[in-house]
Amino acid sequence: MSEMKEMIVNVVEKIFKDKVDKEKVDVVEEGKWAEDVWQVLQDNEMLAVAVSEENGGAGGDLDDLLNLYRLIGKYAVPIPFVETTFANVLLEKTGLNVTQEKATYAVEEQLNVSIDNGTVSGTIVNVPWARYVDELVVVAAGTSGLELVQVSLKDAAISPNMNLACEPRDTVTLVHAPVQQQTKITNEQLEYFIALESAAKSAAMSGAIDKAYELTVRYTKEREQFGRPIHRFQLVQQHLANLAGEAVITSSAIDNMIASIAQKCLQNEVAYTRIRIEEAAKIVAASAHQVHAAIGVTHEHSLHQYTRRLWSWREEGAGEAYWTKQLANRLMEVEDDSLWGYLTRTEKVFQL
Amino acid sequence: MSEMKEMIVNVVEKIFKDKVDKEKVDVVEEGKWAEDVWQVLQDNEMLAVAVSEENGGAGGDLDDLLNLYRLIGKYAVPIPFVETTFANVLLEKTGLNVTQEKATYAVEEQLNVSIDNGTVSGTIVNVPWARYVDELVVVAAGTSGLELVQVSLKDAAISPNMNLACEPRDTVTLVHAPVQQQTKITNEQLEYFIALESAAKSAAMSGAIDKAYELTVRYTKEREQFGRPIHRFQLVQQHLANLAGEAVITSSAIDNMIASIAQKCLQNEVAYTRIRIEEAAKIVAASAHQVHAAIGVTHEHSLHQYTRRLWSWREEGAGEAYWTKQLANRLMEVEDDSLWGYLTRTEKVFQL
Amino acid sequence: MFSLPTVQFTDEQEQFRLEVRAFLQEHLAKGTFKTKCDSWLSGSDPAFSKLIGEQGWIGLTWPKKYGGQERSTIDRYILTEEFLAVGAPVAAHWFADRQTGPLLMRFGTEEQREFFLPKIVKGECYFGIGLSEPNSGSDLASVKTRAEKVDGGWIINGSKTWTSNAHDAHYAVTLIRTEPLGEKKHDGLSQLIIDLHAEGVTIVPIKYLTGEHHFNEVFFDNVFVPDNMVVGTLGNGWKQGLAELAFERSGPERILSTFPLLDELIAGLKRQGDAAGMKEASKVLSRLWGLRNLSIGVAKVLEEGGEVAIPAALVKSIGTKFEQSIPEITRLLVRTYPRLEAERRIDRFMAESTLHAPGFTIRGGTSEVLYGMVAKGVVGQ
Amino acid sequence: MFSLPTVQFTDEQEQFRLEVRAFLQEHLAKGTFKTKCDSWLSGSDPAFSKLIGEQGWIGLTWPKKYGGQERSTIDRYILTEEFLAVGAPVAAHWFADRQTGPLLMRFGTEEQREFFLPKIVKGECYFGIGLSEPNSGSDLASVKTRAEKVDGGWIINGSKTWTSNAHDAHYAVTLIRTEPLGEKKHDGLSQLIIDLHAEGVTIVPIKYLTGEHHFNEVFFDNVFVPDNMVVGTLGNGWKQGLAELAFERSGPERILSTFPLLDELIAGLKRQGDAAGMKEASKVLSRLWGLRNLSIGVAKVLEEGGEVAIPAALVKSIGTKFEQSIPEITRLLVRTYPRLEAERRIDRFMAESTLHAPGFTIRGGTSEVLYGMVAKGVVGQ
Repeated sequence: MSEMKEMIVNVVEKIFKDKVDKEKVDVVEEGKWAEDVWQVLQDNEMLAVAVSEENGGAGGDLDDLLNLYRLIGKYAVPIPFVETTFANVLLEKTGLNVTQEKATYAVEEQLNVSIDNGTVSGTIVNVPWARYVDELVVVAAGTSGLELVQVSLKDAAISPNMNLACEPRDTVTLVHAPVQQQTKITNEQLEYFIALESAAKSAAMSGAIDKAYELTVRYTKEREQFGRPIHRFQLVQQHLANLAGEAVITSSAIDNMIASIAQKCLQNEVAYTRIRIEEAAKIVAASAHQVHAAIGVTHEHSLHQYTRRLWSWREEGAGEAYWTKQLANRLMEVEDDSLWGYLTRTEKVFQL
Repeated sequence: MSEMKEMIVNVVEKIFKDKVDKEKVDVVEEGKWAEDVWQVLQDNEMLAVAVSEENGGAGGDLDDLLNLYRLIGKYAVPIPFVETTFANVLLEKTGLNVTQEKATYAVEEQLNVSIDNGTVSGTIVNVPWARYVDELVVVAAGTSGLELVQVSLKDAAISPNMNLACEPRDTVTLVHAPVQQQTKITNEQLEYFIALESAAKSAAMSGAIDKAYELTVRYTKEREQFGRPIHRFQLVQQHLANLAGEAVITSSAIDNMIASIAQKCLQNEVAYTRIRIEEAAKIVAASAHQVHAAIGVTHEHSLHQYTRRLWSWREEGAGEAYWTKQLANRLMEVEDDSLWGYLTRTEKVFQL
Repeated sequence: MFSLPTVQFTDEQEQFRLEVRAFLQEHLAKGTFKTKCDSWLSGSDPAFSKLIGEQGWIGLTWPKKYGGQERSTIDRYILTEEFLAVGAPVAAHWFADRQTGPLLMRFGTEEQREFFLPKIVKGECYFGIGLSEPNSGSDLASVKTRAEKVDGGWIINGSKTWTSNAHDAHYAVTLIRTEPLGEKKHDGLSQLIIDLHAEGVTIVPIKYLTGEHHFNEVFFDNVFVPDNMVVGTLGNGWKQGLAELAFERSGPERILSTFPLLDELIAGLKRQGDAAGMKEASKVLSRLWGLRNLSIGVAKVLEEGGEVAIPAALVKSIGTKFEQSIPEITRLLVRTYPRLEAERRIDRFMAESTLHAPGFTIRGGTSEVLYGMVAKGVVGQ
Repeated sequence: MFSLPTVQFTDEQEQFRLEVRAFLQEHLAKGTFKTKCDSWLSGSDPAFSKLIGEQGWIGLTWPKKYGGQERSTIDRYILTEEFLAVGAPVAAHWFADRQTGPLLMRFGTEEQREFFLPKIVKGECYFGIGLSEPNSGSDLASVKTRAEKVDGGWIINGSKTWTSNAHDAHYAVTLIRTEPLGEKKHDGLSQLIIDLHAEGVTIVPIKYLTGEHHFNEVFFDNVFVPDNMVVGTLGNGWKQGLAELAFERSGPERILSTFPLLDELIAGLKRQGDAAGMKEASKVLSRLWGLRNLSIGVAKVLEEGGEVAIPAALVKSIGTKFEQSIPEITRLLVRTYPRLEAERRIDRFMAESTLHAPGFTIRGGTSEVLYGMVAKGVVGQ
């Protein structure tokens, strides 16, 4: 990371350390809105980090944003930061105007949303934070292909729902909702957005993995059993080694994925990362809970704020099933005669 | 087991304990024939345990035989005991005459062996012990369906080969070899024979698992590291618990499978057992070797005589791929509305 | 090696299974209960427990003079399997049926049996288990709760934690220090039955990570327990408690806690005609079958009074890993969106299984403790 | 958390990779060597090592004055990857290149460097490692082999075991007790280079479970070692030895030992058009990618002189499990009949991988030892 990028990450991490603690996450999970967290990010102009300067942003890159998403996972940050910033990425990448409002998005292969005569109709499930935000950026089927559309959620019926981490995942019903802005996109663009969104979730998951690992290391130092700190027991050491391994591998995977995205060459890196992180999420959640034992499954302890996010996020966006299929298709089609040649190729694929 | 059955098992176990040690297995793996082991089994009439009394056998059942096959694995017995006795099961179950000679068999779904005008032609790979035995019982394609055929291996060209455990697995080429005896069999009978053969391999594997487990327990008591017996280390205890678990589950699986076969109801038990035992073989071989560390991968130690058999046998006959496909097909077709109903059903399927 | 018997169900047993199943299906259809994963811990429903009591299905194996049916352990095994397979809410009477009854049968006084057992079988008297204490963790013998002898009984001070369903229960069987801590911490402990509605008892909920209330911390502040509520021999509480463990560790509840999800997975794969997925799922059945043989074998030996501490610990350690694996396998074979309030059963079962899974390998003896126990056992053989 | 750098290969590095690959493919086609799994341990071929030496590919990173190329650690990483991916027989010069050279560069005398390094880079001088002793197991510091000071050198008595390729090697770097055992067993140990053809040295093969000869026990009976064969500081042998370990544990040889089998698996699935199988296999690639990033990141930090003991231990413990998993995954996706002499490559690679796999998590530090090391490291951070 450049110094500039590191500074941004440090500023935001400091904000989260100050503003987001266990109790904050608890009250948001119970249905409150964390205005103070939102406000301080807005005051620090962190909501437009990746928006270009001519659009009033800080002119940062996708990689700044992805590094910030790690912090969302690491502090279980209970506001639609990913959603708002990613909605703006979608808007800006397709030449639309960015929004200053709170926003969310729905980008999937199969959406039952259609656009007709300047209005949008359809029902979308699991829209993050819909009830709290103003704008929705969504991919809709137009009469002659895909369109990226922005609609106001004031024009939508919203039925609240949530994921395992009690994050809002609402059902949004649009009936002839007026389009705010729209533009055609290609199938390749949609695929690219799906990949970016999957990368964003991976980054957030990696942050939650880091935190679960850290909490566990700390616990093994504090907790004693049979007269000695539990990190002295070989079976606990095995858990710690497994956790450290998953943490360092996922963290390095994210670094490498971000580097690939920054170079606009995200051949298979998003796929590898997401698949590996879902596997890591399983191992880390299981090991962290096993070491924490009974105390870790109480609501009072903070561990579950991270493990429940891991269990939720791994099911959101393009995940293992999507990516193994993509990889399998590519492997079937490559003309290299050897796997090694394919793996070490550095050809660039997405050039958007 | 009845007392009679237990007695047979005890007699044979005593023979193997006396006659089959590490050195014996070593020399056979190097290409010798263990005449003394063969002879003592013959003298004790153990080669015809499951042959009916009217055919000159002891009138035992399949379950006696399967329990003896466990011992073949447990002592890495290097003679074609399974092959000869199972060839006779095939002959007797189809109404043919049993053979007094050493024999082997080839029972698979896809065999390139055909029968025509009283002669048999084709090439069969991986025929166990072919070079040492006299008779081959094989499924061949006749002009109007499947036939079970006996040919003399004197009439065959045999090219020696071996599995990972250095057991003979030869290529047998038959060119118009004269049929000794033959009979038509149905597809259902072939399926039943394939299942029985798979069950036989499972039984043998379970014996090798027991031995690998026993060797490991013994080693953890004898071996010291950092000043104490290694069974005192938690990570070794974890290995021991895993090994004990696999050993007891596979042993109990074999008991239950044998009970089902004895009741001529082998609905899914052969499939479940074989799949589970292949999994156990993996876990047991890995854990046993890990505990034994360097000493266990030397030729001098006996552990590999059991682990190499596990790695070899799991690839022989109808294995995981065959049985998961069978189970999946059955699950797709059952009319029970619930899995639990299906699992607890006791309907009998094979009634041969 | 341990050798366990194989069990072939009799026709009567098959019949009993179908009878239980029909009853449960009827009540499921009626809406008396809703299928739930891990229902034996998280599905407390006193009304349902009373219904089960009316069927004679609590204390099934107990003597008739206490209201039991004198049926076999295998019958009880079948009954339990049917409850769990359909995820019935049996948590309220669970511990009284599984642990308290057998304990009283083995160590209790006739007075205790006559007083408690008939109430338990009716599904009207529930028990909590007061074993763990704050900070005791796996070191269960580090008991600090103490009893002081007074005239006619004992005065209890201290606290117990992780007591499942204490808030629904009437009594708790507790392990209490009745003699001062000596050289061996396992000595001087006794089992006392404490009335959870007695003066000085405070029950404080411990919220599960879902926010649900299953566990409690129970505080004792000068609680009087009469002498006739001591179970078995004073000072022998640790050994008496150990004897229960094989029962606690080897039952179908260590294998089937997430079975409703597996059922739903197979149904989904069948609907989708997903042959490759079904092949993967069939491996799970093979594991289930292996564990079930083992668990039933242990039940049979227990009935005959045999020693099965090691295989029971293996059922627990391997079975609970199996239960945990179901949601992880499911999510790789079908797309789910886990949600506790989901309409799709598979989403709801995924949520219940995923959120409850961490506890499986902790409650009733962590896997780590069990490995050590098994290893010591097999090395000593 | 540890933070490791990401490495983007330069165009020159990509070019170098292709150059190495073309060379290896040419010799593979010519029959100079045959692809083999675990070839860095079991593929000793002095003729091939000489060929590699001629290319300038031994001691690639070493100073030119010793015959090296002064290339970067990343270049060496690429070279090693290419060797392993194609299973080239690099075992003969392996330890000299990986361990002895760096050791001498760091601790050796100028005389030692000038004497040994130019021979090593030519592929004509091989080293064994004399670390383990009979019964030492994971307790590597329990060294009994002792050196007695005599005029002009040392007299060595004792034995070393598990010395790979000692029968092909010219020298061994050994860890020897040069001072009597004191309070701390790690003190008083020194590293000495022993000429394996010296009088009093006996090399006895230890047959691998396949019957193959890779390992040896090496006996020293009053072997004279001149003073100038002491490496580094007397009594500092343990610490010097530890410094090598991060190099030894974090390379691609902890990830790619069974790569030829994976390659063959993917090719087989492609031929069969098995989409479901390919989906499974693609997960393996994801794991490989994760490990490779980690391993390259460690190589980069090592080059910069940074501290990477913990991530290096993680590459070893997770990477070797990965290597072991390849045959187990393969057999579930395609039918194989493993045989060392098989004609079908996949059968042969299965045999090699399966039979060698047990050693992966034992050699160079067992997984159990590594877990403890990592845990101590992360708790101390």
